[in-house]
Amino acid sequence: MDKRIPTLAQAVADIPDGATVMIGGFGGSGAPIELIHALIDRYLATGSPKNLTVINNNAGNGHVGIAAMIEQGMVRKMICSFPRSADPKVFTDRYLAGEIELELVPQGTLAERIRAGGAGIPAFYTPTSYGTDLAKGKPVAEFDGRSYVQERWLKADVALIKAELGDHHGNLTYRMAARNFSPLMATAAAKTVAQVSRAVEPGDIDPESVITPGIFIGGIVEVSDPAQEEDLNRANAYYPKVTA
Amino acid sequence: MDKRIPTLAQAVADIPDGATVMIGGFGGSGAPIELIHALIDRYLATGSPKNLTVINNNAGNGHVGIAAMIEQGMVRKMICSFPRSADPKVFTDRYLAGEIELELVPQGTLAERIRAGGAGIPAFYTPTSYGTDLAKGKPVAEFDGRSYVQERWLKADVALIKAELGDHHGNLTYRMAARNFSPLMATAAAKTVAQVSRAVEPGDIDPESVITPGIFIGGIVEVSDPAQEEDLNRANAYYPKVTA
Amino acid sequence: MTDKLTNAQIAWRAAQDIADGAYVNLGIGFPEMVARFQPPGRQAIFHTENGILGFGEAPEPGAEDWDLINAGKKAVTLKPGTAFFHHADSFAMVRGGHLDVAILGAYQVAQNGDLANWSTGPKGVPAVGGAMDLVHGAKRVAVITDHVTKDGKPKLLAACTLPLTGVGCVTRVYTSLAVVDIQDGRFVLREKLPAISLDNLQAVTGAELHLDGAVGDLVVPEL
Amino acid sequence: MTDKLTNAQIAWRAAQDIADGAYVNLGIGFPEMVARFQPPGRQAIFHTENGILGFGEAPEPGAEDWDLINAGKKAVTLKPGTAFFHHADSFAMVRGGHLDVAILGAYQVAQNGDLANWSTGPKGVPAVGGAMDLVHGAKRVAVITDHVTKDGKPKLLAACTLPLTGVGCVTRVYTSLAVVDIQDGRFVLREKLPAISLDNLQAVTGAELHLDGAVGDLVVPEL
Repeated sequence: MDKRIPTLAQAVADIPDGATVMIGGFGGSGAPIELIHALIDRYLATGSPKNLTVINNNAGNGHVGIAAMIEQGMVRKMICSFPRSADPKVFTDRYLAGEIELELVPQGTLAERIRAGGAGIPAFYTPTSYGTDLAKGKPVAEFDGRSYVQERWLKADVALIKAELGDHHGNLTYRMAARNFSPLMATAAAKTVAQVSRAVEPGDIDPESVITPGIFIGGIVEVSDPAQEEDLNRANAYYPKVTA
Repeated sequence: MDKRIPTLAQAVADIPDGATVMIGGFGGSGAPIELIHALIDRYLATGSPKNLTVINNNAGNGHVGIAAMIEQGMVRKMICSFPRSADPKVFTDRYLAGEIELELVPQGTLAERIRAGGAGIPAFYTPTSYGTDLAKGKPVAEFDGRSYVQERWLKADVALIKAELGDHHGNLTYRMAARNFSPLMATAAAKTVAQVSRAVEPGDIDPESVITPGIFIGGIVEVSDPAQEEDLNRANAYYPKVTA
Repeated sequence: MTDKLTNAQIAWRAAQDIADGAYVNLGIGFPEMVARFQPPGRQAIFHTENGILGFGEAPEPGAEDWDLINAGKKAVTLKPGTAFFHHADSFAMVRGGHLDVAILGAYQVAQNGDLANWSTGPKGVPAVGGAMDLVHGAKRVAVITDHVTKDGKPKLLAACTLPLTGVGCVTRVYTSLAVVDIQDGRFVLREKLPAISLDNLQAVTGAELHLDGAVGDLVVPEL
Repeated sequence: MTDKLTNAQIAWRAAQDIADGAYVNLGIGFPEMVARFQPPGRQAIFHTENGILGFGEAPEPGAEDWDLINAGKKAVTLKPGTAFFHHADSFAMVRGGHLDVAILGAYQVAQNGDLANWSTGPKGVPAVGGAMDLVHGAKRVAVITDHVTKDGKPKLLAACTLPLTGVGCVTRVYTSLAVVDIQDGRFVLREKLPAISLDNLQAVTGAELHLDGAVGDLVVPEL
């Protein structure tokens, strides 16, 4: 069993138009920049994939990663908890122009809905958002005298995530807070592709330290020395690069 | 912050009569034998705690650990998935005599109910047990054309678990498949006490490898070279020891 | 000619349908035997409910580590690429549909895919384990079983009479006499032992066996 | 005499109520300042939604590691005893009631404990983050805020007029003028600046301030 994919282009080759794509990361930490940019390359070359629904905590920053996907017009809808941050100008402009849809989900509910999707739990109850605008239209129920909102699972066609080590079976580790949503998304997508900073042999990762077991992973592609979204944005980077 | 408890006796001193107690382990792997036996010692010395509800995957084996608790008459009710195994004679005899109550829960549902208890999810839907006797009396609902059973969270007053390393903040690692239910139970009990094979300083456990973060742990007690239930049963051990 | 497969032969036959790289859960007891018969060149990854993916065979007697056991509480071994996880993550794999195949034993299987394999009635101590989760989790849920009970009664039935493990969950049954698919609420015969006639097979089956194309010969090695 | 606390002073006052060993989540922005004012001899453990427990202060400029950030996306540092975990486990800590204290900012707080702190109305891009989870998770949910809005309107109200973050969730409010508990659907004044009279405090508060025993002096250091 060898889940290695030789190139970034191959890793994102089979994502269709209209797909729902979970993308790991919280702000820049854990953002699979190289996978996202490979997807943009494919779109620029072929016109696909377009009309994507993207699930991520945020809505991109600056002009790289998810922001660049939005800027290129690949994204129909964002599902996220916090589309407002330091420089989400690309999303903000599109949103205020009515050109992109937004489903706003409380952060813990977003995480739990993704976990539920991966764990075969079609719905659950949470106290979060009870009595607020974000609970409008959702079933509520009382348990032990307290009121809760029913939330549904979230699944995706594809998840694109960033990991640290990945062995050929797809077992993964992450790096510090870059872990965030990625282990959940890996379970909730029909196919998950992980860019890993280092591809290693089975047995090179301590079985006690595996965070995502290989059963959840469709393929890994090695990207050593991956870019950090935060560094790119501090350097005012654009993707694709703006040439003079 | 130092969560070390000096003695096993102190670790189990405040569990009251009638308490619901989650006990880690799957069969013998991960069974916190020394904590259980300390609880039996307390019961034999003081008559407390009694009328306990015990949550564990199984119902004890041989005459040590949970089986010994049942044998001493401390347990009113078991909540478990598999009370039948190689030598659960103690439970079987009591159960068939109508002296102990049993709530039978499918194993995955048991795990998920405990996780839900720890995660503030009062109820969730699962396909497991739909259409079976174990779903009787439970609400059912249809999602996307498939039928599911509503299950409630499980919480406990106390969890007794076995871990491998434990630092003074309560961060824990486990040993191989001894992990099983323990990380879940640690989240779902008002107070969790872990016996650890080695108590270490904060910083001695790689933050990437912490399985149970210290927030879930009330106290740790060091038990180096802990007994394995399986070894005890192969040696026909009894607790307390039967003297000639 | 063989007139009835041994358990090992049933397990062998079931193993032939497991693809290279498949993630597989084998029920406690008889189904565990399937692991022994992986065809050469294929490597399945085995999952056990108590939190291990990718474990290996039983260790030598005396070399057991009782923290490294399977759901049947038997000692197993590590292989390169093993991962440990807790019980909620383990059943997320199951319930979330991430396993390719689950192979279970059965008391009874009905033509609509209902399975009864956890309780023979109200006597004794009931115990269910992970079976009710497994039948709803794997992409393919197969049963391996004798074709009839010890006293010769059919186990493949129009409807189960014992308490159910799951509703409409089984898709293929490997028996001591035949390989039977469950499709659209009917038993469809795929293979049978050459030694048994279709009539005789039908006579020990509790619901109609439908045909959908040719019936193959169920041929297995001596085991 | 001080007639209004600075943000740092409000944060200082809130920090005095955090016990040694408490697990604490501080909201993005102003509430993060509370961490600076832990009383000597006490050590709280800080939680951030994006999966860290027990992190330390900001690193020196230039020494940031952008994989080691807090929920406000600011760089933090490791301390002995830090643990990393994924987002579902992180919000299990929150929703499951495992945090001792969450301290949040507010647009409005109502006398029944309702909080509005995520939306000022339908204009612009809405964003909620983890606030709606945090208000239902911690054993104690406290708010730190100016006593009034920038244009002098009360923020402590009979009922919130802005979209709610949570219903009946706040138990204590630390303002630039006072410390107010929320009990049984009422504001109960615990401390006020010596410089402001009870009447004047009531005049800038949008619901009745009840008394329950003596009102303490709100005394904080120069900051």
